[in-house]
Amino acid sequence: MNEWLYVAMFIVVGLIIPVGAITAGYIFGPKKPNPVKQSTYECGIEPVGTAWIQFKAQYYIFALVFLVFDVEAVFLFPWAVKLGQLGLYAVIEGIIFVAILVVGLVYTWRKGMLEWA
Amino acid sequence: MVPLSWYLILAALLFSIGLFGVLARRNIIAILLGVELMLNAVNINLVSFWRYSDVFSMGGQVFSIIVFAVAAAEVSVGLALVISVYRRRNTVIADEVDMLKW
Amino acid sequence: MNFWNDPLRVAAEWLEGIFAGWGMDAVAAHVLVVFLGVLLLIIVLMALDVFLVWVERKVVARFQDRLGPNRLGPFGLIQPFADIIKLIIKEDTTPGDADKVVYNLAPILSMMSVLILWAVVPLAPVMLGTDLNVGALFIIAAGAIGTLSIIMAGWASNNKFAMIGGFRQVAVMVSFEIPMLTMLMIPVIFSGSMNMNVIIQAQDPVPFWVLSPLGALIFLIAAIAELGRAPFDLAEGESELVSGFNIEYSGMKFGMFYAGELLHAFTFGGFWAILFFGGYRFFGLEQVSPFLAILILIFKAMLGYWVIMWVKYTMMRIRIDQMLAFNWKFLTPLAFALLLVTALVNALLASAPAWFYTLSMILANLFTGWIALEIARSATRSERERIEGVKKPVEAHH
Amino acid sequence: MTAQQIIFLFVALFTLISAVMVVTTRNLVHAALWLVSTLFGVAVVYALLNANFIAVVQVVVYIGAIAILFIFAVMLTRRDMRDTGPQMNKNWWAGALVAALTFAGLVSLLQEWSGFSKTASDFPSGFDAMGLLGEALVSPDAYVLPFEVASVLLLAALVGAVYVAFNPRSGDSQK
Repeated sequence: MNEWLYVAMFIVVGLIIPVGAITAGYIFGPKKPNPVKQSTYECGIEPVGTAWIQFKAQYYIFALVFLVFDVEAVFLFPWAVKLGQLGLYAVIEGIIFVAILVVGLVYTWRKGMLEWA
Repeated sequence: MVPLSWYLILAALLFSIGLFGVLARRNIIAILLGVELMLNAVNINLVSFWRYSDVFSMGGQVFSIIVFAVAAAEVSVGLALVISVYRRRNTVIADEVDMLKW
Repeated sequence: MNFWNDPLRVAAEWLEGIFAGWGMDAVAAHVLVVFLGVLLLIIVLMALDVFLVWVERKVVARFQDRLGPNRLGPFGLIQPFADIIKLIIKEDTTPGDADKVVYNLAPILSMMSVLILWAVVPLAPVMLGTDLNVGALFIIAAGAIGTLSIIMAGWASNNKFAMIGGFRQVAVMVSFEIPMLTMLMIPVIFSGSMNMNVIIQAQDPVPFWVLSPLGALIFLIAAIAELGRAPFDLAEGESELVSGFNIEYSGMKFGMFYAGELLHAFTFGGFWAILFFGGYRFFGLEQVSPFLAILILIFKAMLGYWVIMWVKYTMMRIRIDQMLAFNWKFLTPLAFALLLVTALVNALLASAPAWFYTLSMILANLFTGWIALEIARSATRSERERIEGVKKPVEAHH
Repeated sequence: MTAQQIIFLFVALFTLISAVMVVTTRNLVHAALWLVSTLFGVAVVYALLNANFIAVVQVVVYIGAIAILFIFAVMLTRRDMRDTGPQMNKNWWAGALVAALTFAGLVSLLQEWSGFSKTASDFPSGFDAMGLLGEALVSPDAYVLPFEVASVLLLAALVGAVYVAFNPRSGDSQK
């Protein structure tokens, strides 16, 4: 429990410092808002519409592949910690585990989903 | 020390809120958000049972990691279905997805 | 046990004694002391951060054959303070169409995600910070919050450039997290623990960069991408995206992103040193005094930071499709191959003599890297022949 | 009340309020961000339970990957981010009723169980949760089969999702 106390303190102080800095900027900076200044920056051209529009589907694919391999790494971390004591059969289990997932990567690759088209 | 019952009640509340989200929301993505809450409630139960019974049997922790994998699979396929449906029907409202009716 | 051998404990006991003298509860006194210690560390870090602005500007100037800041104070050392005053008295504009709460939360979370990384950094043998048994994964967890802050900044600004920049940055960060996670497992395999201090102690005769040079290299590449620095700074893209996700931020909020980026780079220099170069260890010098150990760690982190800067100011920016192809088609498979080869050699030679084990590890690394480069070379050659083979008849028609 | 109990109540309140915001907020990006804060609260609950690995993994997987995927999916499925129309079903009250009944049923069921309010014992000295977890995941008489099956599950999810969402023949056919 004690170790998480440090982490909690880091989170608390890590929030206080930027909040304090931004508040200092808010106090000392001038505040003269006007509609032109507050309009969205678009290289000096009048902004057209909102930015909250539909996005490129390719980003989703990479987030998807990332999610799958992220979970895979989570499974491998306890395996890596104990690897020194477990011997060869644990290594073979790990190889099987990774090989199954690499099939997924190869499938995605072959389908042309890793291209930025 | 916090008794086990507190964790179980927290998990039950979280599960019920998630269930409400699944039943009441119209948007499919919002429904999936509710499912995530329910999976988290399950995980709280698994980990607290591990902590409050024999800590040397790691079943609770192992199964909560399996739940992470299940959640990842559920989200990736679920959201892929949503995107696929959106591309065909241009909607993300659950009631309007009735292609399987006939 | 005196102040010079174990300064933190002496100071903590002294302070707790004072607080207890004021009639404070023992637990509350402990919590307060921890809070003060963390506050002190973070204030020192922020002061270092100010100094890093100067270092960065000076180093980039030297790389580009300029002088850099040299007007304010000796060697321009006062310059960063002038920058800070400027940032504080600048007007803080918020776009009218922005999502105000999320917009203001993003720079705070960005800075916090960098600062909490220091919770797991062992500064000296007696200054462990947190002795967390999942320290290696904690780095990735903090990075997850950083990723989130970037997508929040990009989305909440309601600006097309910010949105595209944020999306690109998130794509880079999540993609390169996979090789980074995989390479984090290599020190874990060697030391048998995810605790940062145990990882440092396990590098007693042989630091891990000797055992796994390829692993250290892949970790550095992934760290540079995670930082969003050149050659992976396609989210910034001054010419096409005008600085990316933080385009709408001004004043101190922009300062938080900027300072966070510099401190993040320095921190990853430190993690590179801890995971592969023995952290605070330097031929037993760290046992002399904890202060010397901290100096060694800062020196090593500065070296790592210097390498990151060197790469930044030497390389060109690559395109997003090149970046993603490089990661998913080359670096990720290579990282997995290296992990499995390391695990295999580690298991096969567990009882071999140390020199043989070390030599085999080095050879296995070099061999894996060579095979990967050969495969990449033949693949690019056939790709080039395919493209040029298609091109030639088209040109002949003209 | 001990300090730990106060911390637990605070965290639980934070988690539950965020969870309620997830299911009631109109703006879906906000709902996803509230989900992040719920998940963070759950991570703190794991830390309170001394499950360090699960707590960190919660942040890595849920906040770092699943929440990002949700935000991407929200942005991919809207022509316009402003929400129009009702976000709730016509019979949302029935959902609320079912949820309340579920909660009441769960609590009444749990209350009859003898171990409902037991307290945890301290960890034995030298307890190495990470090592035990690693052993449990790969030793043949423990959980090696779930370990490998999880890999197959993830493979199926990846292949299925890539096929469903981005089959070139079916995509954009009815624009």
